[in-house]
Amino acid sequence: MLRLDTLSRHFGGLKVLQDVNLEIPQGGIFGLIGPNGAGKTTVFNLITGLLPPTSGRIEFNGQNLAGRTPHDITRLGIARTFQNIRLFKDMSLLENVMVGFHAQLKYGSLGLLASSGLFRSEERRARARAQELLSWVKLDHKASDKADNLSYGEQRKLELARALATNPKLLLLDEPVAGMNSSEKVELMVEIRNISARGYTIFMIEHDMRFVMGLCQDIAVLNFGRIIARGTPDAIRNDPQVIEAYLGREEDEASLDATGATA
Amino acid sequence: MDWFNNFWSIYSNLVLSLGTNALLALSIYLTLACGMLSIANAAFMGIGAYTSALLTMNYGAPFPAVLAAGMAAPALMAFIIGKPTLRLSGVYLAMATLAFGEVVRIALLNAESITGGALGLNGIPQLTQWWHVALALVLTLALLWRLRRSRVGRAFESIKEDETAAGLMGIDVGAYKMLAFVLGAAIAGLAGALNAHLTFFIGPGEYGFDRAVDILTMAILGGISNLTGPVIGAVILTLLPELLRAFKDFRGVVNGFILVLIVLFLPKGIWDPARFRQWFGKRGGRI
Amino acid sequence: MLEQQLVNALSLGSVYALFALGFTLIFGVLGVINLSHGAVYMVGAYAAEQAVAHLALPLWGALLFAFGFSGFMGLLIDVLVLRPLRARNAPHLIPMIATIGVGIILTNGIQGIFGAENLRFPLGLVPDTTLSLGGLSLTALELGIILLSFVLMALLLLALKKTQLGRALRAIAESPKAAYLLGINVEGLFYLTSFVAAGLGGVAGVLIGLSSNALYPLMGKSMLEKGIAVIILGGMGDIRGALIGGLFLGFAEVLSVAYIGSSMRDAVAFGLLFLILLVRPKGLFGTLLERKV
Amino acid sequence: MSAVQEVASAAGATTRAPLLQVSGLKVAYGKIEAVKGIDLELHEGQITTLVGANGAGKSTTLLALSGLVKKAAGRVTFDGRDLSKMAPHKIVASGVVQVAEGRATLSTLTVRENLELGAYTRRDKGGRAHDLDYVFNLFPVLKERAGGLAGNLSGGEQQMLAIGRALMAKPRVLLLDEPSMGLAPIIVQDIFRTLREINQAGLTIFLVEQNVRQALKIANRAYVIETGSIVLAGTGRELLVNPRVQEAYLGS
Amino acid sequence: ADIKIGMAEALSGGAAQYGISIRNGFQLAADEINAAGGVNGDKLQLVIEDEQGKKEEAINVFKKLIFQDKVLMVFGPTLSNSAQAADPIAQAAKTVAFGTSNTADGITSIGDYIFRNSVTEADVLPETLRVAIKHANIKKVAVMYGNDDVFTKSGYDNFKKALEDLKIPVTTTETFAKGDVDFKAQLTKIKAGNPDAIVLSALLAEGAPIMVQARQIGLNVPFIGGNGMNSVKVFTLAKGSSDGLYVGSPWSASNDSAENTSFIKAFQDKFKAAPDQFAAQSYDAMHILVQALKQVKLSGDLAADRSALRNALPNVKWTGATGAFQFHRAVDKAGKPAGYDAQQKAIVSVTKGDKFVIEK
Ligand SMILES: Nc1ncnc2c1ncn2[C@@H]1O[C@H](COP(=O)(O)OP(=O)(O)OP(=O)(O)O)[C@@H](O)[C@H]1O
Ligand SMILES: Nc1ncnc2c1ncn2[C@@H]1O[C@H](COP(=O)(O)OP(=O)(O)OP(=O)(O)O)[C@@H](O)[C@H]1O
Ligand SMILES: [Mg+2]
Ligand SMILES: [Mg+2]
Repeated sequence: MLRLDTLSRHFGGLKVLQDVNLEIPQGGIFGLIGPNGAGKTTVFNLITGLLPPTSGRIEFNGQNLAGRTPHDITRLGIARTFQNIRLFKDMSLLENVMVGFHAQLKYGSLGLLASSGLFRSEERRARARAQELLSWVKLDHKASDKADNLSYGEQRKLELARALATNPKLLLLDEPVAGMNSSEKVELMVEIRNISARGYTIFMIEHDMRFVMGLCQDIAVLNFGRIIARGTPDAIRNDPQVIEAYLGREEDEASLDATGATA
Repeated sequence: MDWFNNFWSIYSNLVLSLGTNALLALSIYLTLACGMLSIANAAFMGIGAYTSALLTMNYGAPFPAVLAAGMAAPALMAFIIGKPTLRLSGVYLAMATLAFGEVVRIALLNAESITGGALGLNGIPQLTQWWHVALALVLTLALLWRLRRSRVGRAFESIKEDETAAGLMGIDVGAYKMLAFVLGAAIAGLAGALNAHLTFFIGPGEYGFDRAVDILTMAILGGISNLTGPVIGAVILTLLPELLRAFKDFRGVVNGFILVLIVLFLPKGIWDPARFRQWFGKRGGRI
Repeated sequence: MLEQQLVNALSLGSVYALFALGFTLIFGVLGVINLSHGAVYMVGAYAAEQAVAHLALPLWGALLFAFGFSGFMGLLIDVLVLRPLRARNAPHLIPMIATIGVGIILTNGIQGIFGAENLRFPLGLVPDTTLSLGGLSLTALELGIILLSFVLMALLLLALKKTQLGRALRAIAESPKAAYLLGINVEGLFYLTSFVAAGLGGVAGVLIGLSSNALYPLMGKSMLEKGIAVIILGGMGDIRGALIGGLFLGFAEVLSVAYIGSSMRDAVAFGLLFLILLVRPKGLFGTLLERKV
Repeated sequence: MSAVQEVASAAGATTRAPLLQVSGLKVAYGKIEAVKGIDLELHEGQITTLVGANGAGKSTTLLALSGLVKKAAGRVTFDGRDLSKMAPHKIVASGVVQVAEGRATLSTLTVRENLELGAYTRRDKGGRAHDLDYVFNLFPVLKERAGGLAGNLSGGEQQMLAIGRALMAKPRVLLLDEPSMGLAPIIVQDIFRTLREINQAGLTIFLVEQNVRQALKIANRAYVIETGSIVLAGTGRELLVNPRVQEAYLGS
Repeated sequence: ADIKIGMAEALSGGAAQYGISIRNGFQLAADEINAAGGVNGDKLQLVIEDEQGKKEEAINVFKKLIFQDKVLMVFGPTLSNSAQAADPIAQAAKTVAFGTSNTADGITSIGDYIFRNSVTEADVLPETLRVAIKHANIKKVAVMYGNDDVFTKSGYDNFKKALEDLKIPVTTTETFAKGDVDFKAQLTKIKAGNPDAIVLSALLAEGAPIMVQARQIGLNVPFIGGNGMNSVKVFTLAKGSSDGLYVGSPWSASNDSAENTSFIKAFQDKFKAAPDQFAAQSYDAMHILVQALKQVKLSGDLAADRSALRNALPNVKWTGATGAFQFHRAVDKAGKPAGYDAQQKAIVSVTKGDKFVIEK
């Protein structure tokens, strides 16, 4: 579905991504992990057109994404959430989600002046769908609150609902459970499984190993801008390179007189 | 009816200025609603005013056509400069549009053979009737009201809040910004055309920095969270100097004080529904 | 003639830079486009004129007096107008509108007290010597303005870059909340900035008033317009930008008078400004740091 | 473990007066009461943690301690002094320093400048240089990027910077709002280890965490907050095995 | 009964400097006339309104004065631009609008109720130039004017025409804008052209510094100024550099006619400041009005009184602070008779040692 082909991105002298090759098949949940600063978010920025790659190409369902604008790419069926939440803070939860329906409303920019029948029915439909999405993430009771007044974790859920509203085929999640506690994570895990079961392909970045390993069939590890491992959760968990660079050693855990909360 | 005739003969101009000023405030509201601090509206007003006045004076064109041209010319201009300009954000956009306004003003000053330079255009026929202004205002309000409640309005608002995120919602950010800019220019041009045919005279000095700031002040002071705000702001800013005539030499000082006090005590603008709800709804804990 | 025009440009550019320094400082730290800066500049000039007339102060005394008086005025504006708006979390254009109101009060107040007529500083407050060097002429005052704007810029720049206070100001500029958490006395530094910025405005008022010989209530108005252009051109809130922007505008104006025609002067200057913004959307020195996604 | 701590963890609370005490704290955002009259105690040299669901009011509590949101009611005393009405910068100067949620790093300043600003309230130059080395040792990546703009750091790097910067203030009490958020597991381990280290060196820590298991594990004392009220308190270990906590926060 | 006279001048804003001066002239004259018993036993009552130098305000104020205050006639507004906007209101209401400071072309072509006693530079400049040329031996000149202001721009238009008529070559024409403080660029360029004089259409705020800066760069040629420079304030503002400025105008501070001397003294006593041309013109305008009023039998029917006044005004002949005055008829765009302009003789004077010295 998505193919990154020898993708590189440099910032000045900083080589953030180097020759990344990655293929994500349709369906399922795919994970990308790696140390802080490895370049994971940058991968998402390249896919969604926010940054142009220094070299290499990105293909989505056979189409080259080079030179496309972010809104174009969204319309092709890619949606994302942000690591440092970017909601429309002064808008209500409902409006936030309704913005996501933008491209699906069938009345034109100026045509809306003329006909009111189509306008009304389309708006009504969008509103109902938005309510539904909010109830998926259990925020429907706050639908008319301002997004800014949500706590951190609630904001993450709203962002997820908003992304779903664009009707994506591929959903990119940048650390969806950061700032949630374990039981909330479990809840969201169920939710994401449901979403995936509805036919969305999911590609997520996450540092919470319990979450990633619990959800993803397939995980890639990025380190210093290069893919250093790829495989099933079990394979990744036991990859010495990944342990060295990312997971940390068991002894470290032991020295914390604990049994690894994150693993 | 007598008192009305009397009232009208004294205040007709003032009332009609309320209308044209409200149009101007709405024109900048449109760009502000999209997160753009564009203050080219004074210049667009000028382009509309000159275009229409010249058409009337030199070609005797029919008034509706004149008004249409007064909207089209600035809209076209906005379209041309919009592409490169709208990439700018915040105060930089403000400055670029201000610079554009200066260039327009100086062009009007220098194109003496057409515009009369600093002496302006005199003897413009007074064609604007009260119902022209009223109709223009009502139509503009209806248009903007409809836009607000639609996907276009939501697109504007989301762009204002976060352009990047808006783009990733499938919104063509550039196109919508352009739409707001061009539409704003057309409304400002309409106000200019109506005003030109009301006051017999137009000159380049009217469309400079002061006017740009005035327009912005009307919108912000009134409040830009909805359509009522700019209209109220325009009404207050236009009426205030008249109401304060009694203060004679200290009129300006009092006027300034009132401005500051309004801003201090109503920091979201005069028309702030959230505050109204707070006042009239149940009162919760203090902040 | 070219050499003389270059000297003229340097001098005019320094005038703009001098005005813009305080203006950009207050934007840089408080994030407010202070549209009363032109009025504060005017008030500084009037205050010094009165002080000179009544107390027979020498030039340096007049400058200090203007600095103190305008600074105090700026402090007052901050305490009475800007601080309450900060406390209420007013949206960012609101303080700007408030400063428009303050500007109206100040200009009309001064007109009410001193009338609308032109005033001037007494002859002899500055030595009216004209230095001439190989056919180039420059007055002592102009030289003073040039030197002062460079020195002030360097001092401010040094203070902001190298001192803990400067870092604190930059921290506030970016995020008052983070600054609070670092133990920075944010309100205190806001006051300090307002004081210094307005004080610099007052000093500019005196020096420019001395060189133009005409003080009147609206003298700050066109300077304010130029000032806005200068600080945006330089990059909002950037101290170097104020100088470079000022010089740029000075050179653009003088050279367009010299080679294109004075009636096109402002069109050329603003047209160039427009073009530069298209190429460098954050001004010449604006930090092009994009918000991370 | 220090002697003091042993006593503390054994008894759940010391007999000594708490270093920082919160009583009856209420905070409201407009009509919404986010914190509804809570009592907390932080004891010298201990790690105290506050856990709770999203939106429970944890961050609000911390902001109130630092004086960044207005308290509707309640008292905060620190080492005998009343912080309730103190200005935020005075609170920092008195030794209560916070690492805020969402990494309030100053992106237009360099990494080094950020760290130097951490020491803003301090006057001892030599100590500052020493602490800078200490922070660079703790987080070597910061040393590598010292001259670069903080805004260009990755999320995790910024979190390290935020903690490092707070340490530069030489705090007596460190308030941390979800320090492990968005960090790689290896770094999370590092951070928790670091927290224990600096705690063992005598620093009192108040930790707000979503990573409940880890937090309870290293905490001497813990509180659970739900919709603005404290519903449980006890030692870290007690809460770790509390069935209610296990069900609600540990997802087991 | 009192006779209500409306006065709409710019008392605040950018033109306040002139508006206030004008108001003072009116007040002085009205006070004198009232003290002397008024007009045919009726006192003059001034209704003073601030029009801020803005055209919309001028319209509002005119309407208020004419329809609400029901004044007999209106003086003002200050700026020509405002007059272009407001005078049609007066014309339509068949009420006299009498400008004392509107110099732009075409104002009196608005209609037959529009009067002014402000001399347009078209009338005085040829004389000024002639005298200056004779006295200072001028062969070629440079021109400098403010191009964004109606006063200075229309002054320039007249200078230009006069220079063409006199066949004086112009080395260069330079402009500046309101609020400029530094004119060295233009002056340097002018200096390079080596003119024998500089023709300057400026107001004092810019005109005075222009003179000072010209001297600073060693440009010591005479200046030939328009109305805007005709003020003793030039001796303060351009102190030390004010010599050699030729101005031509019906009014001169140094004109020692009895009328002018008593005007200057009375003004000085009342306002503690020296009058300028704006004050002299408004002072005279009030007297001109009174001459006409003396011929009118006020009936109490406002419309009739207004048109009676209109019919009486053109015949007034008066000698005041600005010398001998009479109206002459202006024509509108189509060439048909319209309002009335001033017809006066210019006095040309030159500054020397902080004084205007009359040259003839
Ligand atoms: N716009 C930019 N300019 C300069 N450097 C950048 C920019 N964006 C990212 N970087 C650098 O690229 C590297 C990778 O950043 P990225 O945000 O992709 O990391 P990440 O893998 O998402 O890390 P984390 O897990 O901490 O979020 C970092 O070192 C960062 O400093
Ligand atoms: N500025 C604000 N205005 C209005 N309500 C707010 C504001 N900030 C927070 N709230 C509300 O107050 C409550 C507590 O928020 P707080 O941020 O303290 O929660 P939290 O426990 O830190 O949650 P999280 O774990 O998600 O960060 C939430 O319901 C939130 O919606
Ligand atoms: Mg990331
Ligand atoms: Mg929180």
